[in-house]
Amino acid sequence: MQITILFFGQLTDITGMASIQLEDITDTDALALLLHQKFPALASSKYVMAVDKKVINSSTLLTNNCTVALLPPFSGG
Amino acid sequence: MQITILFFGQLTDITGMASIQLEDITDTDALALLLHQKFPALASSKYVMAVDKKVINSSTLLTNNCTVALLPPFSGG
Amino acid sequence: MKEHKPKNIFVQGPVVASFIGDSIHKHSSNTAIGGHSIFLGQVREDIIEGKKVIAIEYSTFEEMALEKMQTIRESIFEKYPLTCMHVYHSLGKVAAGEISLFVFASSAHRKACIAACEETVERIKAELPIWGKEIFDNETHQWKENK
Amino acid sequence: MKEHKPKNIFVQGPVVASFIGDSIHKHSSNTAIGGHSIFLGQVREDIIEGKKVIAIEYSTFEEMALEKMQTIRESIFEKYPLTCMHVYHSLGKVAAGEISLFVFASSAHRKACIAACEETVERIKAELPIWGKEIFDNETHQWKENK
Repeated sequence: MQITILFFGQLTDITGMASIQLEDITDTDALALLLHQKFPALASSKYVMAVDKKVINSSTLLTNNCTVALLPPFSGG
Repeated sequence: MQITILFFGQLTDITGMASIQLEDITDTDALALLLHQKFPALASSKYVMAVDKKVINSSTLLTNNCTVALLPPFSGG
Repeated sequence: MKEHKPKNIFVQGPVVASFIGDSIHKHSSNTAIGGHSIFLGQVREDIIEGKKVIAIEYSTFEEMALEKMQTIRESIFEKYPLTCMHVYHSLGKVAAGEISLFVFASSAHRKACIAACEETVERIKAELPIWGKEIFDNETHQWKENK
Repeated sequence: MKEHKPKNIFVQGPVVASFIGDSIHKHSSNTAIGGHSIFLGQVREDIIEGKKVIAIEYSTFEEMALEKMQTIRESIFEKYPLTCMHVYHSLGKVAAGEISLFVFASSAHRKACIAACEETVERIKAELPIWGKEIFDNETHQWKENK
């Protein structure tokens, strides 16, 4: 099971990369835990997650080839 | 005592002129009466009067060299 | 007593799009601005009892209109923190599809310019002594009345 | 499932004034239009802790932003009787004084385009995944956050 993680805005200052591929993660809670271990500053950053472009409000199961985006507060316009 | 009367918008269709000079009229009520005699269709037209560019709400005394404008409903923009 | 002569707002004929573009461009030098709100009034080709409006011919009581516009401008600037505001209104004939009113408000943050522009448009339509004569394709006419 | 690919709204670099002028001009052929409401977002040269903002660099999650914009557009057209609406947002670097957002709504009567334009601007700022990085004159940066 392959998952693509995308980072945007100020989060890329923390991760130093725009995306990462990860395997075999059950749900978004598990993913958050793993990312916070890998990039500790993420844990104190404001962001929401979108699974396949839909913003989620509670832990969501991940499926093969899905894309999870970490979205910090928007500042367009 | 000289008074200048200005007509605007649809009122000029009735009067056939943009302005008229009149003499010795006491107040705006007397002026309205006189104008309605001169141009009967004015009596049934919607308009407000402005004396020296200020819209009036009740009969107002006229002074020498003043200007009275008859303003039909506005339609700018 | 006014301290200075009111600003002119009237232009002969339509407000042309390139003038609006130039006007926007000039504001790039004012880097305190964060938002612009623009309203444009365009002459509609209405069909009224089978006759088509091909143009509106605008006239005004100019001195009174400019004084009134000055009053509106002052009260809008007192109410909203604007950087600047520009108003242009056509006189004479403006064909269907052409622009007869251009209101352009700018401010540091968007709320002020949006509210100021809308309020100015409403006040212009309600308070300025301007009249529009709708010219039909059969050469008759009818006087417009603002709602 | 969307029936068609969402319309693109993104332009590289600033929205230039002549493009806005041309865009206005094109609408003269639509004689059902009576009013246009335009909002322009311009990059402010803010001073933050002694540093001057010289530009904002915009980035987006493009696919998601375009889908979201399509949803916003559909709900605005359901709510207001618009003739048309156009939205352009910059990506990449936009210098202070330049324009990064252009929202252009048109309708037969003014109320619809004014309300639609304002609501679209608010929703763009709140809902589109777009990020602005404020570039300072000392080459440091800070990420903008919408209020």
